[in-house]
Amino acid sequence: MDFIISKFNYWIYIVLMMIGFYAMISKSNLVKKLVGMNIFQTAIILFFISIGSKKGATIPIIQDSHVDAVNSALYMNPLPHVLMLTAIVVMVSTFGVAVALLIMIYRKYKTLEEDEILQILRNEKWPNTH
Amino acid sequence: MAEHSLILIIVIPLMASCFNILLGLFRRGFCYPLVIATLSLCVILSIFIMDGVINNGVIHYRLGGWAPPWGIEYVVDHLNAFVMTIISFISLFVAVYSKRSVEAELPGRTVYFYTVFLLLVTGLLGITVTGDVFNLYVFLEITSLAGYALIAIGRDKALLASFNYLIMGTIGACFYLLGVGYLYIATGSLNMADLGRLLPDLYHSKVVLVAFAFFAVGVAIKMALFPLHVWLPDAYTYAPSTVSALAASTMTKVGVYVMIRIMFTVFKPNFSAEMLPVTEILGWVASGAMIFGCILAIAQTDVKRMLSYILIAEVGYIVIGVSVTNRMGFTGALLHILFDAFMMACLFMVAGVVMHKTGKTSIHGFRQLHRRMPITMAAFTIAALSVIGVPPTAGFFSKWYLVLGAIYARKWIFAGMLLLSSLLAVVAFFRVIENIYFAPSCHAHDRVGQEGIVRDEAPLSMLVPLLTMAAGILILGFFSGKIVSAVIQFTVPEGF
Amino acid sequence: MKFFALIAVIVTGLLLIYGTMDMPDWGATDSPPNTHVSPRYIEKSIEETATPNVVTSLLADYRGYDTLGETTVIFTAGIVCILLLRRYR
Amino acid sequence: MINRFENIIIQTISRLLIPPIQLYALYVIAHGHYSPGGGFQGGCILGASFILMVIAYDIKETKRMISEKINTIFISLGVIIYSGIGAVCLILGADYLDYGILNKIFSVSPAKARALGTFGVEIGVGITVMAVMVSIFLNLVSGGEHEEAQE
Repeated sequence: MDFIISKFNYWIYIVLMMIGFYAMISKSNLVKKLVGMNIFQTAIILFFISIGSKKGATIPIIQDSHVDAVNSALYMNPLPHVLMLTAIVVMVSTFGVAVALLIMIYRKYKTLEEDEILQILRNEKWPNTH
Repeated sequence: MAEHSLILIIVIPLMASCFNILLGLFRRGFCYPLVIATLSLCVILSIFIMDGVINNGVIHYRLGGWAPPWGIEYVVDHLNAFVMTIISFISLFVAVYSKRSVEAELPGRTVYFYTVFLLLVTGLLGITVTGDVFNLYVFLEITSLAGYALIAIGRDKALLASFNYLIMGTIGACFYLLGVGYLYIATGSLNMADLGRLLPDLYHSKVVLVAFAFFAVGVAIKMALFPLHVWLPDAYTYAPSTVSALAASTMTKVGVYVMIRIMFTVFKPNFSAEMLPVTEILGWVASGAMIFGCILAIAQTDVKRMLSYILIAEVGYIVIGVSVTNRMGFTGALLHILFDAFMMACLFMVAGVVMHKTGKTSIHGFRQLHRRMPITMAAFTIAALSVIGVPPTAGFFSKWYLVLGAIYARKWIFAGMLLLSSLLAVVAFFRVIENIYFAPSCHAHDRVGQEGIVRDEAPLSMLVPLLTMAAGILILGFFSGKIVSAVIQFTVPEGF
Repeated sequence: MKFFALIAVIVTGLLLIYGTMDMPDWGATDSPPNTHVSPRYIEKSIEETATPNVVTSLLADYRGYDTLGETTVIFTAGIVCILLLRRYR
Repeated sequence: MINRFENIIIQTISRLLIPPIQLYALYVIAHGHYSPGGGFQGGCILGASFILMVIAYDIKETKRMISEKINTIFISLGVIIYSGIGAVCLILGADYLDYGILNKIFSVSPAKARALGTFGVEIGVGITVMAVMVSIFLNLVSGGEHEEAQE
């Protein structure tokens, strides 16, 4: 029980991540896949941010800037925050490109269900071969 | 100055892509010369770096002037320099080749195409130079985003293929990022050399084991290793021919490079080889890839699709060389990275030429093409023979090392698989070669056309890179001893 | 297909949970990430970069090259959207 | 695809709101050294103000203010500023992105020069992020159709 409570942040991120992962690989609607991807990536952000937390610490903005020796135990670990700022931008960019692709797909096939698109492709293929 | 060329090789294509788009707003014609000039500069810089590494050993470069565990560090040893040189060479020749095919396949979008093309090269070079695991992720994403877009502008199913690649690629990149996070929580560092120093004490930690598993799966998706290759055939079949040539010859190789880096620099060889049965699993997966890729290649009717499956098999060859963990096998794997880049570029370029001239790439479209384009088809034959492993061509030499490596490791079954897969490749390629040279034109209207067949060779801007690749395949094999003694013998990890 | 997806998800989840067993507790002050590299950023940020916000100094200075990569990623995304979506005659 | 619709309430409120939003965005970029903020966040807010303009008015109106060409220039300008600052450091004789060397230009202490370099970089990031947000949004909303009308 102690194992679950003291490490609850990891459990939460794993559950979230598996929801997203399942949506990504099993849904046939392309938008649902994309939503799954977003949940998946957000779970990773949650994981990284929770690495950086320290009990009794505050956000890493140094308040008394005239003090020479800053006590690092008073401030949270800034490195995961920075990594995640970069990762968020990467994820936003991926999402933008994916949405652009989806719009192109919709423009071409008039549907976003993967099986319907495959059906359309199959129907296109037969007349060509005969 | 030699240190600064490390950063210049990344920043010059990056800034060139920015200027490219500004230039493209006013004069479209300037983009192609700018791309060629930039990539030529990259080639010169990469040769310069290679020279520096061979003469003075490993080059370190501190970005922002911060010492390694705190700032980002560039580390270039023989392995980096080798892969970097391959990438810059291939991308220069593919760029030269691209002129006519881009104009034909993507009218009106050349400016944006070349911008994204340069960004793709930036990302690939960035992956090879960096010595920081998170920085590698950032450049991996630049490469992937550019790759998705370049594949999506292809024909037919390209959009759906690109979307599937995006989903798979994001899973791969996120698994890689999770691996980074797990290593970070275990050690608190992101620098590869620092991780390599800290990790041996933690090899029994469950966190590190899981991190390694996620690294392996993520990178395997990116390099299309056998069970996770599903995105590759569609994506490379329907992509524009320039993109297929560049992506097939460099992107998978960079994936293999990342795998080698993670397995032997971040983790040490004794972890990858002894603590977990990683190399054993990799060997079996890779032999599966070889057999499976070649068998499926036989079943295809589209030449580009067939080449994609051959590419999956080629990734298997390289990985098997890494997995036997001895000097011979590793040498063979690295030689195969070099030769396979040339072979795949050559084969996909030929497919692009045929696409450009006839408008289709089905196997029947190759029928009697040796009358129309004898030089192109000769290049195709040379590359095909090299993939099969016929002696005077380059492919023979790397396969020789690979088989020797498997035999030294007493993995007879892997050696057998290598030979079997070569036999299957013979079948796959012979179908095409038969169509090119020997197949009679079966339809009546073809026979009418046969009298009137005239030489209709590819344009010079396509022919020159094509022939350079073919000449490289013929010549490089004879220099393999020299390449091994100058570069590759220093890349072999300690303990092999 | 859905069944295999479920299996894959469960296997991945179990692997991740297996990994968390050796991880430091939430908010532990003595975990490696909080002791190995990061303290220097907090202690030296003002002295070396004159920036009280450590995240900013880390983002743009200590690891500024990552941010250049990040900017390149978003630049790529912008160009890619134009490349894909713009209609050409 | 978003057609012009006359709604006086929305248009008036957004006309009142957009300048403070843009001012706040600039504040977030500039004050990133002392409080949460920085180039990406500020750029997003700045981009959001233009997106609000598109929603409240229409695309043509917005394109009069920030045309496709200008937007493309802004996209690459940010990256050029960023990598250019790095290149300036290189030319002055330090490593790439080593802003400490900028004290040769600004005559301040190296630490202060680093802060200035950080600020310049944040401006570059902000410009690129703003332009990319607007560009992606315009392209997604209009489906790329506006280009035909322009050329």
